[in-house]
Order: sequence, then structure tokens, then C-alpha cells
Amino acid sequence: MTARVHLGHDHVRHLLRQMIRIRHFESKCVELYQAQKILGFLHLYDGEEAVSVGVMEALAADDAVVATYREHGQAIARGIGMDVLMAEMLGKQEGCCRGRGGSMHIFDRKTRFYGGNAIVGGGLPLAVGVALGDKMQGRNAVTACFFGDGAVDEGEFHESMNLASLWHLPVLFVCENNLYAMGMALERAEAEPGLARKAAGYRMTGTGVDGMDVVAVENAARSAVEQIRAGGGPQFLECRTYRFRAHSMFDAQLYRTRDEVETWRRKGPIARFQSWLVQNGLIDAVEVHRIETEADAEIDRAVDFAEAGTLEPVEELERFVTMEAVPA
Amino acid sequence: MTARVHLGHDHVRHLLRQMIRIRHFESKCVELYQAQKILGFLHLYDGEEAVSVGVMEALAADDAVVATYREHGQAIARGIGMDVLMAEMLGKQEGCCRGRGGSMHIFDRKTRFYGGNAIVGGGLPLAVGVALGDKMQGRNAVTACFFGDGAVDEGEFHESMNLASLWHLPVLFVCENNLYAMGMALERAEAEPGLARKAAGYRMTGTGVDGMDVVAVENAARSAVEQIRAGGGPQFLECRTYRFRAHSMFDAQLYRTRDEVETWRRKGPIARFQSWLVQNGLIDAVEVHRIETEADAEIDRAVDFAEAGTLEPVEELERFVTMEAVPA
Amino acid sequence: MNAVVTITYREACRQALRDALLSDPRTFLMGEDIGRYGGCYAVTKGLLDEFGDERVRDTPLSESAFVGAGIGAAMVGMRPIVEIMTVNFSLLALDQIVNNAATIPHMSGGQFAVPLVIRIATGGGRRVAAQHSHSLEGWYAHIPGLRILAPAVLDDARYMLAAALKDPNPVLIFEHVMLYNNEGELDPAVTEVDIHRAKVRRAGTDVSVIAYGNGLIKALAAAEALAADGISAEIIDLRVLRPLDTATLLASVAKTRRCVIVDEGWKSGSLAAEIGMRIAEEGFFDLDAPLRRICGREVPIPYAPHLEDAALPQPADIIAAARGLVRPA
Amino acid sequence: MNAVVTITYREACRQALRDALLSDPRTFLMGEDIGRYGGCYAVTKGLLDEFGDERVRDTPLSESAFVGAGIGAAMVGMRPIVEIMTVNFSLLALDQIVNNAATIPHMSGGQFAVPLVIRIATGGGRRVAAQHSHSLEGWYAHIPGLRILAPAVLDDARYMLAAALKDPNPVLIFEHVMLYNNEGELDPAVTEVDIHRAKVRRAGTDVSVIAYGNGLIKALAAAEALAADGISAEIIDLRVLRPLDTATLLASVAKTRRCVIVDEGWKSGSLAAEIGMRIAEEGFFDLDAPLRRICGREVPIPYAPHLEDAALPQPADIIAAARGLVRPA
Ligand SMILES: Cc1ncc(C[n+]2csc(CCOP(=O)(O)OP(=O)(O)O)c2C)c(N)n1
Ligand SMILES: Cc1ncc(C[n+]2csc(CCOP(=O)(O)OP(=O)(O)O)c2C)c(N)n1
Ligand SMILES: [Mg+2]
Ligand SMILES: [Mg+2]
Repeated sequence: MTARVHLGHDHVRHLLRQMIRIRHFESKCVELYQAQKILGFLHLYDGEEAVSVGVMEALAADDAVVATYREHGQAIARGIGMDVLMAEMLGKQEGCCRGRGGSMHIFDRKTRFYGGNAIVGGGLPLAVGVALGDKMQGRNAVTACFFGDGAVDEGEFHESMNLASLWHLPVLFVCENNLYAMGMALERAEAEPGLARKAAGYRMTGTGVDGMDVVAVENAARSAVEQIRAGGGPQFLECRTYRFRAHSMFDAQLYRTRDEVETWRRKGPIARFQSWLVQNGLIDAVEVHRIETEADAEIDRAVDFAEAGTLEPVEELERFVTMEAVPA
Repeated sequence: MTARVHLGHDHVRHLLRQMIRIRHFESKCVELYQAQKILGFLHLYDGEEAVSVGVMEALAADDAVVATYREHGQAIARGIGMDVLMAEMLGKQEGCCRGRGGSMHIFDRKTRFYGGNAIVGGGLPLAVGVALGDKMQGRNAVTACFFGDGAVDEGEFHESMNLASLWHLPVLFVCENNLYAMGMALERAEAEPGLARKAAGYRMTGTGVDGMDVVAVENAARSAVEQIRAGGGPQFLECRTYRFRAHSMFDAQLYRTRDEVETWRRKGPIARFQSWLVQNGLIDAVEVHRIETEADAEIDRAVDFAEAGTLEPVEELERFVTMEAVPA
Repeated sequence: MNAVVTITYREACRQALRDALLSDPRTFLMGEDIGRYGGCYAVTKGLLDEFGDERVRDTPLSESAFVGAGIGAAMVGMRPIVEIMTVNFSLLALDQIVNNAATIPHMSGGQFAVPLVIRIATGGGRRVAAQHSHSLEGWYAHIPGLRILAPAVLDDARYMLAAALKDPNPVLIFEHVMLYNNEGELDPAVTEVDIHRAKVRRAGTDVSVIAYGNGLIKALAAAEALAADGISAEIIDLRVLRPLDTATLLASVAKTRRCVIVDEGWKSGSLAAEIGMRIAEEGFFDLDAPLRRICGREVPIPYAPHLEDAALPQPADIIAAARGLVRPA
Repeated sequence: MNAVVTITYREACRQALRDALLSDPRTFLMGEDIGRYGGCYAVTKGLLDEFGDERVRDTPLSESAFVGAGIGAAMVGMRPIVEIMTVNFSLLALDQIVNNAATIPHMSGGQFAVPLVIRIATGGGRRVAAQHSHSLEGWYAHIPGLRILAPAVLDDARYMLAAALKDPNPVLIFEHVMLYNNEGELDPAVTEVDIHRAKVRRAGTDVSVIAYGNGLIKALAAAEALAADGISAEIIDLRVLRPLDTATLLASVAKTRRCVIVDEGWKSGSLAAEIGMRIAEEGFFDLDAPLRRICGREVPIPYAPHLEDAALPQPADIIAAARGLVRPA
């Protein structure tokens, strides 16, 4: 583990706790999905937790985030309450989007979380605009834009990278390279699978980092955000990671072997960080257990909140199709 | 001038003749535009002739061409008759597209000329498909796809470059870098204005060549086509050139100085090649004059043909909106 | 003679694709995750193994490029069958579809045809919210140069593709996501279908109900309930959204003198509007009552099930509309 | 009091932009060649010099990115005014317009508005053929979440933008390319316009003619000729293509009992169909004659002038339709 970040006890505990919160939250989601309380598409982040947890550490409260349909990790790490998140997944009006968005479309004004976007690549132009708007208004904010390796194939990636670089906008492009876009292996989709190298085509700094190492991600993100905030223009950060579960709940995983998954799972970000912490005496089993118990209790409260939530009256269906005012 | 191509008398004469034919044809177009016989948008190739003339020399009869709205040069160099071309510009049914396409939409089945495309970047995916279709049918053909520096900004460029490279398709991407997209200077549009360098992002060979030097273009194109035909996958050829006239007939050219244009004009591809030929005793003034006279006569015949052409009956307006059969 | 086979809509689509690959070497499939993954709705499962990766081509996520590549390949003699996973994503390829595929035959003066088939999954009902659930097939029906098909029944799922491949023009086939699991019997006597005509799926005398796609299934359910109530509804499956078979619609309305049009797309500017307007223009004097439309509500489809259901036409809405026309209050 | 000013439609658009930039620091312009080049239709000429390149931003050729950037900037407090040169190119940005701009307010449960204005040049008549001449504004009017405006007269060109900027929703303003050179007088008493209502531009009693954009100009010309022939046509300028002001249309039809709808877009699935269908649904018993539409022919717009003219509605077509309704053979 690299260690530019000061790995004090509180900080490492926090990192571990965040990853565990995400992992456990999603395990609960699977249960609720099987119980048909969560419906539709559900994309799990299992295995990739180090990426959002690491990157979010580098952001300040008034920075902005744009994510994809696989955004539970970003949402939780960014600080969206599990209660409104879970209520959203259960389609309740107490959900952060009043149940209209569901798992793939999490938005949260308070934390400057601009979605949740289920069009692959669709969030990138928007992130460029968020950064542009912030910059024009004199906010010294950075926009972290998360997307998968598959999004790199899309034209919107190309156009957005160019525009951000050309206009020197404060965007941190975070590519979560989990080696697959649904069943499409990276090297079958990209003539140049070295994604960090693509940044050069836009005169942008591109950095690759081990996305299974939360500290490495945090370090890389901190260094990128620092440079961006200092006016250095956008950066591209490729986090190499792996998705342990199916693409969504409808995936027979014909495209990869069980072995491949198992090999990766052994390198999992939580297992790895946790055992490193234990080995180095930075945490002990009791404390890990306490973190897990606290996370589970938080999740239970969130589920209770969500289950107790109410359905938006159907008379409200058309509300917000057009807005009456720009929210303050 | 480089000289890998054998610069025999016939060949150099041919190159010069082709450039002169294009230049004079377009001068006539300007006249006809001023006389309001040609209408709409008219994009002239004045200054860029060496690019299509050089590239076309590298193509065989059953290769394919995809071009843009600025395609008179490609059309003439590829061998489309000036008569049907001029009739098209005059909107006559004797035109190659029965007057339906006009200047921006030249198609010609015989020479495998797949347009004429007035959506910037819109021809690139199509060219990839032409190459794919040819390859799947066992034709050993190369598709030359022409586009401007502006097209490089578009998402369709990115997606097409990747697909062609990934699938190893026989496409020669010819970027006519004339430094402007309408009034947008290259370095104001591209974070990385070194366009040939972009090819690396797709693991494609990218070559830059002096697009004002017809022999250099021919050499570069021949070498690229040779490699493509041998199965080496697609290539990217950046031809650095300049447009001497306005973007189209509606352009006040506020974005560049008269000086800049004049400086470039002195490096013009015809003037330069012609004087080099004369200096080296490969051609003399009499012969140049003969070429010009022949070209003018050919153009006059084309104008006569076009003027004598007829209007398609309006009853035919809806014909070909849907086809009754695939043309043989 | 073959026995009647029980089959799903999904399997009918798959067999159609397999037939196409077997019978014409110029055909090939291209799209996202149609190969190794087996198709996001499992329609293409097994085809990669059978036909290999030259003819079953997984593409990168680049809708514009691979649809455009289909156009180019079609222009030079192939018969590509391109899949776009979900209609919302097709917007990324719309430049190629409208500015090239639908335009080049006319613009080139008839020199080139674009015999391309694009299959697109469409429609709401799966709780996948606004970016995966829209019904834009009626919207596509605005574009000259395209043929738009909406198979609702098994025969059509099974045989429309072959007919589409014979068409020298770009054909878009919209498969409604709620239909894939539908199961039923395939009549072995049917081996081809007409992609020019609408079809009366249930004859009736009191009111014409015009529908397509999943709306047809809902209309048929409504007809059952209406029959129990003594109202005889004639259910017409539009099937071909462009060009519209107006004659079949007008003939039915001339008989029943009342008409309800069902369309899961948003109401304003819907295909239902076009159908209604044609009847108003050409069948005005045949009508005994105002035309009625039952369309999708004008909202991005929400995730919450009760809201999604409220956003889409339901059999009860069709029943109420038909009853209102036949027995006005 | 100010004197009446003679002005072109182009200059009216330009003044509207200038006003916006002067009056609200949150506004800025973004688009292809709006700066150094001065705008492909010269609408933005001079604005770069006056406001600088932060507020008048030339973009690379990347419609999806800069429209999407407009959406993002609008979500964080700016009031971007994005220009798309020609409606055909807007298809490249349709994913952003439909899947993001029109969807996010609802999908986010009202947390975010998208106060974005997109100006788009539209329409045929300039001999620039199929990839630069379409009329897709009526097609866009199908999308919930958008407001669609079509200024046809000088007042609207001059003042619709300010109203659009006050709207918290994405507004698309379609400027017809044939109108830019139109010249006329701007009434100094008018300083704002209503972007919710259609407007009667000429009162009449025998037949309602509903039109918008360049079609309105043709309808007004037709009304002159009809008047000479003793037919009094009421000409309604739709102005707002979404949401439709049905009340104004119904009121006119209730009076004249006959209706012709003019729409330069392709007929099938046109906005004219929606308007007609609404009248058929809600004004059925007011009608004395079938509804009539005069629309664009269903072809990609051809280059040859005589063919292009034949593809578009002309005053003569409107005259014939109106006369046919008022004095049936
Ligand atoms: C434009 C578009 N095309 C296709 C899809 C269907 N789809 C959803 S997720 C996905 C894979 C995306 O892969 P990647 O970007 O690597 O993200 P990951 O799922 O691996 O996190 C696909 C193809 C989509 N949502 N949007
Ligand atoms: C998608 C699209 N956007 C904008 C335009 C308008 N337009 C026509 S040509 C042009 C400039 C293109 O520049 P470049 O690709 O460098 O080609 P050049 O004209 O210099 O040959 C523009 C912006 C268009 N036709 N298509
Ligand atoms: Mg991935
Ligand atoms: Mg250029």
C-alpha cells in the first residue's frame, strides 16, 4: 500500500467503514430484490468499492459528482443518506427522487450529486457543463465524473474529453475500468485497451491506478484534484478494478469463467485493506466487527425507513415534468 | 518533392491535369453560382486539389470513396464525368443524382462513390460499413474516407476510428486538415491539434503529409493503401492543406487575414507543382497551356450538357423515397 | 404436416434470426452484447456458437458507428441486421438513421438502396425508469424512407424479419420488452407474414380499437371484458407503423362508426394522432362519435411501479373509452 | 415614446441575444461559429466583440458535448443559450436533449431544473438539400419536458427569448431560415410576448387556418388571395408548439366550423396531425367539414428548386384547401 495520505487510525477506519457500508448496503439490496421489493435493473458495485471511497476522500463538500447507473457506491461514499437511498429503491416518495428514479437514477441536491445516468456516456457532457457552470460562477469546485470502460467507446466520451481539456475545465474523469462492459471484454471493445493512454489524444494527464487499493486511489485522486483545483485543467484517472457479481440481476455471465471471478475476489478491496490493517496493527477484529455491526444497524434503519415510506399519489404523476421554478 | 512514385512524363502530366481540371471546373461553378444557376451551399476545394488527386492515384477501380460536402475534387479525381456533375449542380435530371443531391451530395455508383455527406463526421461510420461489407464479401478493396479537421471533433470520428481498427478494416482515413472548420481555427477546436497523433489512441498508424505537394500525398497514400491491402488494418493520413476561398459562398471570412490567405496561396499545389515541373524540364508552357485549354473545353461541354438538361417532372418527387428493388 | 408448437415471443425472434443467417450468406448480426453475453434480452443466445463471430458481431458501445456501419455494409451488398438494445439508446444513432439511411436512396437519385434491418427493444413496464422505457416507435414513423414494424403476436415475431430482409429499404423492427416472455402456439401453416397490411385480430361491430405492440395485448384483454358487457369491439393490429395501412382502418371504422386508438407513446404528436387525423380527414362522415385516444401519459416513465402503471395505457382505460363511445352517458 | 423601427428578423434575434447578455450575467452563448465567424446566419455578429469569449463561446463540432454542457451549466445556476446551426445536426445531440434535458427534472423528483435555451435554425427553401432542410420542430413537440417555440413574426423573434429565459424548463426556439431576411416594423409598445398562447394574426369567419413559422407567412399570403375571392380566413399563429394552446384553436374552429392546418413538416406524424386530432376529439360537433392538412411532402428535401418547391406547402395549396372546405364542389 502506498501511503502519501496520512494513514491515521481515524482515517483508515473511515475508509474501511465506507467500503463496508457500501458492500453491506448492496447485500441487503440483493435480498430486497429477491423479495421483489426492489425491481427493474440493479447494478451492484461489489468489488469496486475502493474506487468511489478513495475518490470521494479527495473531494470537498462543494465539489460535484456525476455518476452512472452503477452508483450506489458513489452515492453512499458521497454522503447521501442510506434512508433516502433505500426509500428510492423501494419506489417511495420519501426516496431522494421521490421514487421516480430508482437504483439507476440517484440525484441529490444537497451533496451536489448530479445523477445517476443510465445512458452509457450520457453523464460526461453534463459533467463538463457542471464544471463550466461552476467555473463561470467563480466557484473553485471540481466535478468528479465517474463512468465505465464501456463509456470510453462512445462518441460522447471523445467530445467531452476534448471540450473539457480545450476549455481547461475542472473535471476529474474517473474511469472505473472493471474490464467488462456487460459481457464485452475491454480488449474486444477497444483497439487501444490502455485507457489511461487515451488522455494524450486530448493533451490531458492520464493516470492509471490499482482500483482495488483504496489508499492508492485516494492518493491518486488527491493529487489529481489538487492540480485541477490549482487551475491545471482536467485529468483522467483510470481505476483498474473488477466487478464480482453479474452486470445486473439478469446476467448469466457466459462471458467469463468462475475461476476468473474467484481470482479477482481474492484481491478484493475490502479483504485486502482489512487484512493489511490488521497485520499492521491499525485495527483489530473487534473493531472490524463493530464497524460491521454499526453498518448493519444503519442499513436496518434505512430499510425500516423505506418500508414505512409511502407511495406518491398518482395524481402527482405529472408533477415536475415541467418545473414551476428553478429550485433555490 | 519526394519521388518514390515514378515521375514519368505521362504521370506528372496527369497529376497536373487533374488538379487543373478541378480548379477550372470550380471557377466555372463560381460563375454559375453568381448567375444563380447553381444555388444553395457551394463549398470550393480551391487550394486543396493535391489531396484528392494524390490519394485517388493510390486507389484501384474497385476501391471505394466516401467524401464530404466539399467533394468536387474527389468526384473529379475519382473519374465522375464533369457532365453529370455539372448537371447535378444545375439541378437537372441528367445529373448523377437526378438533381436531388446538388453540390453537397454527389453519389456515383459506377466509381463506387458513396457520397457527398453534409453532416460533418456523418460519412465515417458509413465508410467503416463499406469496408466491412467489402471485406465480408471477399473483395480486396480499400475504402478511402475523406473528412475535414472539424470532423475530428465529432463523436462519430472516435467511434469509427475505434471500430475500424478493432475489426481491422481496410479504411484509409484521409483527414483534409485545412486549419479551419468554417471559422473555427484548428487550435481553438482541438485540445490536441496534432491530428496524426490522435491515431495512436486507436492503435492505428497515423501519418502527416504536406497536402500541398501532390507527389508527397500520392506517395503517402500509396504506401498506406499498400499496407491496408496487404491486411495491415486501417490507416490515418493527415494531409495539411489550406482553403484559399471562403468556407462557402456566404462567408465574410472575419476569422482570418487576407495576408494569411495570400501567404498560403503562394504555396498553392498547382503553382508549386507546375513550376517544379517546368524547372525540371518535365513540362513546358505550351503543354500547360494545352492542358488548360483541354480542361476548359471539357468544362464547356459539361456546362452545355447541363444547360441542355431537363427538369425531373414533379410527379417523380416521391420516387426513390423507398426503393422498389436494390439496384443491381 | 407439422404439429402446433408452443413457443415464446423471444424464441420466435431467435428462430427468425437463425433462419435469416441460415438462408442468406449476406446477412449478419451486429450489436451490443448479442454474442458472448447472449443478448440483453437473450434473443440471440446460441447464435454466436452456431455462426461464429464474423456473422454475429459484438460491437463496442458506439451506436452511431455500428448503425452507420450497417448502412455502409447494406449499400455494398450485405444484409445487416443491427440490434439496438433499447430505444432510448437509438437516439445516439439517429443522425445515421435519419440523415443517412432514410435519405441516401432519394438523395442519390435511386443509385443506392439501404437494405438494412434494425431491431430495437422498446416500451415500458419493466420498472427500469425513464432512460430505458420509452415508446418511440410511433415517433420514428414520422420519417420518410423507413418502414416501421411492431410485431405483437408470435407469427409476426417469427416471420416479419424475413419479410423485412426482402425489403430493399431500411426497416426498423420494434420488439416490445413486455412481450418477450409471452408464450403461445405457432401455427405451422403460417410461414410468412405480410408487412404491408394491418390485421383484424378480433372482429366486432360496435367500436374499432386500433392498437399495436403491447397495446394490442391490452386491447385484446379489454375486448374480452367488453364482450362480457355486451359490447363487440373490433381489434385491429396496426403491425406496420409506417407506411400506415389506412384502408384497413377506414374499412373497420366505416363498419363500427366509432374508434378508439391505443398507443403507449406520449399522446401529443403520437402515432395515434396521425391515425385519428386520417380517419377525421377521410372517414369523417362515417363517424358517429368523436375519436378517442388512449395513450401514454406525457411523462418520462417513472421507476415506482404504481406510477409506471399509471403512466401507461391499461385495459381498464380502453374499456372505459370504448364503453363511453358506445353508450354515451 | 419611441418611433416605430424597421428591422429584419435576423436583427430582432440578435437584439434579443444582446439584451439577454446585457441583462443577466448568468446567460452566455455557446455554439458552432457563433463567435469569430459571426454565426452561420449572421445572427450573432458583433456579440463576441461586445461580450468577449467567455460569454460568446465558439465550440468544437461536437453537438452532443456542447448541448450536454449547456444542460450541466443550467443545472448549476447558469442560463446558457445554445445554438445548433441546423435542425438536422440536432439529431447528434438528441440523446442529451431527450434523455437528459427533458428527463432530469422529473426523474430527480424535482430536485433539478434545466433552464436551458436552445436555438435551432430549421426549414426548407434555401436549396441546400436533404441534410440541411428539414422541419423537425413539430417532431420535437412530442417530447414531454420541453417547451417548443416557433417565432414567425418580428415581435416574437425579438421578445420570445427573454420569456424563454424566464422559463425554468428547457426551451427550444426554432428559427426558420427563410425568415431571417424578412423586414418589417417593430411596434415600440410591445416589449414582451406571451409564450403560452397561440395568436390570431388575422381575424376571419369562414375557415380557420392554423400555421406556424414560415407556414404562417404563406397562410397570411393565402388569406389575402382568399379575401379577394370573398372568403374570410382566420389565421392563427400557433407560436408555441409544445405545450399546445388548444383552447385558442378550438375557439376559432367553433366560430368558423372549418379548419385547415399548415405544417411544413412531413405529413405522417406531423404536429398538424396532433392539432387535427385534438379538434376531432374536442371539437367534433363544431365541425361542418372534414379537417384538412397542408403539409410537407414525405420526401427528403431535394436540391432542385422546382422539386423543393413541390415538396413544401405553398400558398396555392392553402388557398385550394380553404376554398374546397368553404365551397365544396
Ligand atoms: C448508450 C447505451 N448503450 C447501451 C446501454 C446498455 N448498457 C448498460 S450498462 C452497459 C455496460 C457499460 O459498461 P461500462 O461502461 O464498462 O460500465 P460497467 O457496467 O462495467 O460499470 C451497457 C452496454 C446503455 N445503458 N446505454
Ligand atoms: C454535424 C454538423 N455540424 C455542423 C455543420 C455545419 N458545418 C458545415 S461544414 C462545417 C465545417 C467543417 O469543417 P471541416 O471538417 O474542417 O471541413 P472543411 O469545411 O474545412 O473542409 C460546419 C461546421 C454540419 N454540416 N454538420
Ligand atoms: Mg465496465
Ligand atoms: Mg477544415
